[in-house]
Amino acid sequence: MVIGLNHYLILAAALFLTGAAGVLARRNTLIMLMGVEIMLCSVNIVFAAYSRALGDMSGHVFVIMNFAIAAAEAAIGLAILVAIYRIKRSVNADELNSLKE
Amino acid sequence: MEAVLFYLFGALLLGGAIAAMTSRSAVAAVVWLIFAFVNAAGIYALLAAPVLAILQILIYAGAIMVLFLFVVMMLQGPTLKSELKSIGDRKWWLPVGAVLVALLNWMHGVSLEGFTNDAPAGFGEIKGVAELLLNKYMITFEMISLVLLVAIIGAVALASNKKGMPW
Amino acid sequence: MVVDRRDFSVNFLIALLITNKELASRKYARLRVIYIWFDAGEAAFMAEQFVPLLLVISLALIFALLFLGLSYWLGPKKASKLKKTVYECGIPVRGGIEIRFFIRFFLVALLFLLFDLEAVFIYPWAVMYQSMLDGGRMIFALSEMGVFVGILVVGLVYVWKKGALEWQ
Amino acid sequence: MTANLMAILPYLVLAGGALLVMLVDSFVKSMRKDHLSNLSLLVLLGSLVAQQFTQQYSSDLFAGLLATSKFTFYMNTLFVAIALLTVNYASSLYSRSSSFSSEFYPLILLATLGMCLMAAATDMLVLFIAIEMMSMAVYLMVAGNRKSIKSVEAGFKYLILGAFASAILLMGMALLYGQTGSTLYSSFAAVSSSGGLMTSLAVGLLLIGFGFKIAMVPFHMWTPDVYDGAPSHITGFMATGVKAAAMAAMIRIVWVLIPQVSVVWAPLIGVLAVLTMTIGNLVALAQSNIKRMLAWSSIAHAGYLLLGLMTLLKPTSDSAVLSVVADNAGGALLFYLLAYAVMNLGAFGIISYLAKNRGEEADNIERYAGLSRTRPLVAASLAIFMFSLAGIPPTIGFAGKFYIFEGVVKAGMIPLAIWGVVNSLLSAYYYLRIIIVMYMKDPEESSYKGSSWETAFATSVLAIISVLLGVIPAPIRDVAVAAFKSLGQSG
Repeated sequence: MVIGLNHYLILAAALFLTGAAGVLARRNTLIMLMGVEIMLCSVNIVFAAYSRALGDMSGHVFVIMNFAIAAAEAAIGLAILVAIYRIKRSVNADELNSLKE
Repeated sequence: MEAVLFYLFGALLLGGAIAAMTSRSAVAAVVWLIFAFVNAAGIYALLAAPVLAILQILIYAGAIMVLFLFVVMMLQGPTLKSELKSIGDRKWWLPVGAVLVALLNWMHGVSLEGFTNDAPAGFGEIKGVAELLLNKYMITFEMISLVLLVAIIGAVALASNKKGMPW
Repeated sequence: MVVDRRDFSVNFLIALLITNKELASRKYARLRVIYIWFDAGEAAFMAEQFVPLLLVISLALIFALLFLGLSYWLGPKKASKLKKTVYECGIPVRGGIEIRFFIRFFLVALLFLLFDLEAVFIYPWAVMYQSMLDGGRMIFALSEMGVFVGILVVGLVYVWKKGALEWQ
Repeated sequence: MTANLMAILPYLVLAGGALLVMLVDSFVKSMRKDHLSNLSLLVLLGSLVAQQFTQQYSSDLFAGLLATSKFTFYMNTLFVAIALLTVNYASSLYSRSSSFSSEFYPLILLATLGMCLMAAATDMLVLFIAIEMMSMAVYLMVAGNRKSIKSVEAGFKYLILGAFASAILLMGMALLYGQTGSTLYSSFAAVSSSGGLMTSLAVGLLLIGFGFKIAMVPFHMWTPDVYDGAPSHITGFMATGVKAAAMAAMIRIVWVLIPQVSVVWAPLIGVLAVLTMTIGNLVALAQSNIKRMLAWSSIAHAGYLLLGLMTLLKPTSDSAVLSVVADNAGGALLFYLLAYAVMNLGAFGIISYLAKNRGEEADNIERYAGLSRTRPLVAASLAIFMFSLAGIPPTIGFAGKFYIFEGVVKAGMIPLAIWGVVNSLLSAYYYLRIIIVMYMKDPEESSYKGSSWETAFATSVLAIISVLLGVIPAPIRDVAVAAFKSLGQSG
């Protein structure tokens, strides 16, 4: 029972799909944002795993940058959600329909 | 030992993520996600990346998810009424399932062997990250502060309570 | 079976329980099995410095679950209508369970998150600073961090002057 | 180090300018907010001037993380010009509107910086941070009118799908990093000739990620809603700037990975190009909202761009003769980005000009009735832009399409070229409908009337440019070819 690169890649792929499914299928905008966070987390695992396999640390730098970007993205997303809520009193994606014809 | 830890952390991480994505209540989703991200830190530790493990807990579990929890509490009750009946669109589960099946199929032929190399000495330590970040990737180091600046402007633009705004 | 003293993680576990001499005796054969099991993947296992941490966490978890389970199992359970209500300082509960925060808290939390990230990037710089000084690159090190912090200071000034930090 | 800093002077001007605008906004209290827009215009002009002076420093910078060349010079000039026009539109819009948002100015400067860095990046990490810098600023600009539910909703929609696309793009980058062991583009060449399944997957994910940004079918779902919800001047910025930046980054990355892309993905790109232009044009036929119509038309134009990209992939299999074809195809692609920017910015400028104040957009096509009588100059400009978008000579749109289709024919893909031309004819119907409404119908009480001369002036200049470059496109086209050539031989 030795753990190698492909184990991590498969874990990351499953995680990525979980996050993607959440973004696509859920109607709760907050959970959709969380889905994006899961996807980014899975990418980070891929970077870390390759970094370990290659013995090269630039993957780690990439991951740290991703942390910052994920945080900034979450911050902006939540700020926009709060702005929506102030007008509409709802964060349900089905009720965000002012753009339909 | 490593295998045990990998399967433990991996299962908890994946389980936490799935639980978060399928829970009806947003509060529960946040708590599950915090749980999942703590386990992701364990995965980083297994990958000989202690710095990432610490930062994962510090940033994701500590800051981002707390902000999420904050907004969840601020914006709504535990559950959306429309999601009581079924969580989400059924039609999306199909393509995701198809990709999953393709992945499993591909996994079938994949060799599951260990890492062929040992990590070099000093791998994953803060010193190495700092070396790269401040020398080779110097320009991205400055760029990221501009990205944070954009987010700060956004926070002020969207969330500050300018005069005349109720609540 | 010889106990490898170099292995910190295993010794940590054993030191909690017994001495090496005892381990060698037949009486503790079962512990040896645990030891061998720990040893199996050790060659490829890079992060052994985390094992003590893991042990502490799992001990905490086991004890917490143990006592929770015990109190659930042993404690008397008599449900009544009053008991099922939410406890709110003894006053009858009013309104829903959603808690509404004032928007100011959100803005502060948002800004905290963003400025918190700054610290993440300052930390590697602090680690590198001494070796950069030794390499005669002080100006470089200082200007690099100066620009980084300077940009975010402009952000802080902006936030401040825009009145986002005012609490009225 | 000094040479490095000198070479990125235009970028430094933009970054410093954004900080300066923020400081001025913090400390200078003034009733009229013109000073911010004037300062932003000054910063953008400064960046343009700095471009001119730093061409001599063309090289790889910062250990290969950035590369400036004629290509970045061309693209940066385009981005900065787009930003200049957008600031112009915004300042006249804000000066007559009650609610004013000063956050727009630093955001557009930072978004422009992100675009410029996207074109200059030769490293995946730099590219990703640049994309995020641009995208986040644009999300916020779209949601900028926070009292209008449409604007905020569009902002969220764009954010969630943009973040989704970024995650996919990032996954592609991670896999590519794993295959090459480096984040530098220059290391891709080694793997791209011998790449296996994993590299193909990585490239596919990258294409999906970029496909979202340029609104490629089937990743176009967000486009109509977001373009409709955003304030018009920002829609113009998105439609032209974001698309051009994503295309520039895509050209750069694809150009290094050509063997890999062309073997596995080129046929698929061809199919997607056809689908993109056809669906875009067909749905645009049915729109009664001009912003939604232009959104679908922008999807169709993404299809033409993909067609150009496709020709780029085809001919590199052998000799030098074919590489000339590639240069011309690449030049055509860059020229098309410029042409698209000119005509689309003009059209959105006029929509923004006709809006009474923020939040109330001039988007109903019926209410353009009789514009030729109330505002003859504006109506004439809009007519020129519509002719140009439809690709009718002698306009810049025609020249752009001509070069693209010429490349397609030369690469031996004649059915694709024919299909492109058929699509252009199809699109003429909905573009010309607006001209008919403007010129054939009488003005009504509800018809739009604009009021600011700055925007009218800027759009007339754009109209003149689009005719002028339509008549003599060759000089600019040569510049575009030279710019493309400066990317060097593909791996």
